[in-house]
Amino acid sequence: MKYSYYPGCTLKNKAADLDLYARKCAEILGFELEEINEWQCCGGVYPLGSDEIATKLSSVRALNDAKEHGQDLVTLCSACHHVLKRVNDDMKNVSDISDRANNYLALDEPYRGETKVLHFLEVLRDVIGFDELAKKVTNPLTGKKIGAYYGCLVLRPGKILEFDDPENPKIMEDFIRALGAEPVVFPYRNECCGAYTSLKEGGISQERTKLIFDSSNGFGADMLITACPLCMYNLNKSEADSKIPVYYFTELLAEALGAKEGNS
Amino acid sequence: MTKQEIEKKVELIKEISGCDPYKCMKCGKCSGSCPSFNEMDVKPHQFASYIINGDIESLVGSQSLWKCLTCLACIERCPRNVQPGKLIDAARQLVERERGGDHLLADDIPELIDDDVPQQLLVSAYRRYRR
Amino acid sequence: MSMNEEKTEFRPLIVAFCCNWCSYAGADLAGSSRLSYPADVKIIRVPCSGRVNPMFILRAFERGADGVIICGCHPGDCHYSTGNYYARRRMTLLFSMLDYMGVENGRTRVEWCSAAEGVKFSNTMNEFCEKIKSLGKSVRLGDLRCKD
Amino acid sequence: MQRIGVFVCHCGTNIAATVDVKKVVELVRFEPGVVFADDYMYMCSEAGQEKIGEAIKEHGLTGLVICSCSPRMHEKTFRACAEKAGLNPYMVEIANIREQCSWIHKDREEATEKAVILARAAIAKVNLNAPLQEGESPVTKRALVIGGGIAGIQTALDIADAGYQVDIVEREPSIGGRMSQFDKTFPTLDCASCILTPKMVEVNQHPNITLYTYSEVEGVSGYVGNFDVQIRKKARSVDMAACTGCGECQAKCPLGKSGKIPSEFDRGLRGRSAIYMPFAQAVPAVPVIDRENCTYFKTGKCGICAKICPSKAVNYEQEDEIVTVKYGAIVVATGFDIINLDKYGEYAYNESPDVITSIELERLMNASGPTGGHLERMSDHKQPKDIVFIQCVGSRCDDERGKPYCSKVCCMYTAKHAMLIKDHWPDTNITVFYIDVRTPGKNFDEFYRRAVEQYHVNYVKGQVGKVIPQPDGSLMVQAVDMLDNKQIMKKTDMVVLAAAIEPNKGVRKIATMLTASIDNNDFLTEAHAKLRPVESPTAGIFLSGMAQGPKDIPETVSQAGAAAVKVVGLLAKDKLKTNPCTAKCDPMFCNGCSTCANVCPYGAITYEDQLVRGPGVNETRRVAVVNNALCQGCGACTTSCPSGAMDLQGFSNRQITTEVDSICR
Repeated sequence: MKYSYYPGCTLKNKAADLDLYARKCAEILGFELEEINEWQCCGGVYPLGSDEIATKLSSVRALNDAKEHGQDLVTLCSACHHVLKRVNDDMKNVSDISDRANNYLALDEPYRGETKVLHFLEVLRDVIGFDELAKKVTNPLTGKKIGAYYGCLVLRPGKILEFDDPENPKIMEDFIRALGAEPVVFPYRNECCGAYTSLKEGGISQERTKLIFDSSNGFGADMLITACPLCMYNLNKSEADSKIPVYYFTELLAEALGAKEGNS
Repeated sequence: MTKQEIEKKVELIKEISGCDPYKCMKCGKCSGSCPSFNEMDVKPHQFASYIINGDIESLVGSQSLWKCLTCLACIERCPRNVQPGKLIDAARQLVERERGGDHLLADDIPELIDDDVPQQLLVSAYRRYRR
Repeated sequence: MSMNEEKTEFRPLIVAFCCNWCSYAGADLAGSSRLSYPADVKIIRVPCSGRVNPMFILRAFERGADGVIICGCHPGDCHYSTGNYYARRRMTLLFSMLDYMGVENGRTRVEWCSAAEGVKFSNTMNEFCEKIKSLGKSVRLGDLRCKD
Repeated sequence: MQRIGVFVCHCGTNIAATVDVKKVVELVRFEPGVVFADDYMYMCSEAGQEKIGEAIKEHGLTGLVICSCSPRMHEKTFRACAEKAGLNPYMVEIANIREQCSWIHKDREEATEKAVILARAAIAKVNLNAPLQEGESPVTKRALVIGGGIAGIQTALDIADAGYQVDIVEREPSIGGRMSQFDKTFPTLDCASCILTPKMVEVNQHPNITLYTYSEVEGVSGYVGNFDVQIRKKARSVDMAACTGCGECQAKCPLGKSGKIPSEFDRGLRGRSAIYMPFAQAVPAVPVIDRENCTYFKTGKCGICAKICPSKAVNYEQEDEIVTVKYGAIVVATGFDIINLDKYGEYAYNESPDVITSIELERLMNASGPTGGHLERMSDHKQPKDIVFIQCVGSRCDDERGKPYCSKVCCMYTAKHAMLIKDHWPDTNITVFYIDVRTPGKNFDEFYRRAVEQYHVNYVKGQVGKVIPQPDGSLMVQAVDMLDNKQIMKKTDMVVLAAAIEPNKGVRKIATMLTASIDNNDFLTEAHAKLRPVESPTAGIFLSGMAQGPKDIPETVSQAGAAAVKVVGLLAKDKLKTNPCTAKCDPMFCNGCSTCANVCPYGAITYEDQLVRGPGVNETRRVAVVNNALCQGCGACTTSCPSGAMDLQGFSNRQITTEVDSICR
């Protein structure tokens, strides 16, 4: 199975781990991530304004590239996943945006949201299956109590992303279970980490991440996993007493699949 | 602002957001959900009223524009589909389109970052704070 | 017809067949809720959408109608159990034949509307009128039986 | 040629404000057949009707066109008026110039023009009307009530007391419905079972009432006065006649103590046995075996209940039985449930056992409930010291998670719950998060104020954003106080959700069987929202209780009585007048192809050999014959008839065609 792959800017840089482990694991699990040509940054945030076009074009190009290859498009970063899925929804269902974007891009064949966008976790759940994944685990993470920190972008808006129940998700918990560890459900797993405000005002994210750590730690988690480089950054910068280690979910996946050795 | 200017801006906010402030039943679920509530001067449940009453000046001058985390919790939970997060984002865009975006200057950035800052944070902040 | 026809706005002639139980009641509810739609729509009450004989629709297009809409109960909710299913199948065939004859598909429509859906009724009629306005005047069907 | 009188109603200003009534009169006066035209302030008033009567006599009118409100409103009135003056009632046509003209248009010229066109169409139609005679059909003097909650019980009792036979079909093993789950009722705080149980017993003992519990309506055919209903009596696996209701079997069922089967009656707060009565006061006091969970039915082993039953009533071989019963009228009293809260993850209902719904709270406060009436947290069985109530969970929503309507009863029952808790455990701290407090009703607002003034219940205006379970077992409620403009983080022990009510799941299927109309929310539609609130538009179908819309117990009981009176009014008649607008076959054109009989939903068409005589025809052949008593006048046959032999009286091909012509003139 071959997928078009959109790594996004952060995964080429600060979140190189997220990317590297994902590729390795994909190989073990029997699918290939084919990086699309000359992808451009998705912008990190989906422009909420319904009249915004220019800021959506880079995503459309990536989506169209996948369409031309006849492949589903896989992403890893929460933000890329969020932006790509929402732009794809616009292209499919909002004729005004779709028409204007197509007019501007003048593609050989207009793009109308044909590509299916999948988060890496969705590939694990819906294509591979967590039961199958569990069978491939050679180094089960037995005894580890792991909290899944979803954040906002990967879940909301639930209607468009269709990733999981935005108020009570379980995909990452099932993932943790498949790796042989014990998931710790905590109520702040879908609460915001402070997002981009940490650039100018660290206070908000300090407050938010403290709540997240207090809650996850309080419910007995030894560590958190995330899919979002920005969440990772904000959580790592936290000065909370209750702080516990945070990993990209792919790193733990690689560990469980025995693919971690030999890297950094 | 003249009456016409206000009306024009009200229309623009409705257009940019694609939301209907009249659908708001003032239940407060947005404010009950908002992680940035305490930072905001105009609270999420008030956004719709400010637009309906044409108090655009206060809204676009409000700190709330820059305090919204765009976590989409209010959008997800709003029982009336008013989506306050979209309304405040529309107000923010209105300001940025007019002023060209001066809430984050490129010159300020080196001061603000450390070695670990992911690109995602920079592009997101840039998108949020500037046109 | 007015003398300066080109200056006046095109006012389509639209015939709506409404079943007595659901859609006619829906139209009444639209009325009592004061939900307006263009006066171009004239409603004919029939007991059931299954009562609408294709001849009625042909007749309307023969006499200058620009659009015909048939409204019935939602599938499964027909007062007579099955009338709307017959109507749906019959109209699918008729509309495709009408299209062939030059009465475009947009000019004919079947819509389900319950007695509680005043809003839907009014919205449907507004949309349908807009559609017919955008299509302009319809061709007039001729009755060949009257020709040599 | 008809002699037609046209009467244009002003309806006060309802019509006259937008339609130039005088102009309509002037413009229709010279239509073919019209010999008289006039207008009047209120045509439906006694004076208006007299005016019509006089005109009929004075001008020898043979047909009437009334330009007024919808025929669904006053067609009956004007037909009666015509009949009184000696005119066949079916010579009346209504032009709907109110609901379909004056009320929806603003431009006076445009509305007047349309009113004239509608009047012309009606005039053209009346020109082709023919006098029709109503037939008669007999009435089966027995009523069916679907649903055995308080609505169904009250309806059945009222019908039975009037001297008519009535059957109740109830899906559950016992009648009693939702009300039997409640602890107390507002606004008088009567104990629910104290006022309900006697009624349940009365139903059981009433000579005119037959109970079909653990039964479902399977099929309905026929029409008003003559319904044939198939009822599936699900196998109880217990012989009703032999069982004494001693309860030994449930006590000994090995699954009873396991807690593996959640009790529906206790909303899953405790388990029940596989052979069970839902609750102690069940009527009938005969258990059923839940075959899906019973070990005997799953594995063939166990069989303890049969062994220990002192009266040998347990019968594993019993099978479902289908009975067909004739009824004259049917009442739908299928009741309600609360919405599923799976989609409301932010309230942690599925995560925390201490977040409960109000029905669960009723069970927790009920002396016969899982805790014996002692209020405790399901997680640690401690008594909560602080309780938060969240209103409007899923009510008044414009999204797919909730319902667009107000559930109507939550404000009152929450005040009730708060007061009862405060009354038992005065040091409990209670906070109610509300959007609006809605308490219209006799002694209702006083009741709510008592909760605030006497019991010091803390009402906070603002919806809760999230319920956050805490590691220490408490719950953090994140909400807003909109009047204080502050976000609140409130630590509490228990959260009670006022989940939106919705019609019972099975109602859509039943409505379809009855051809009774149903709205977008699956509430049954009434024939007229104001004037016929307990009748379905489908003749012979009546509505009682929550199936029609959200309402409290006093309202339900009133509506149940109203529905019963309507049923009794119907059953009291020996014969019903039938709709004369039936199909009619012209043997001249009929070739007996059977197409019409195949589409007729009522089996009203049969075939017989008839001598057909006409120009160039003189033969005996097979032709269609319509049974007027069975025909309901849908017209399906007319449209399917390939030769045009079948026509519908009152809505004939020529009549509808002439309406089309006159609209397209």
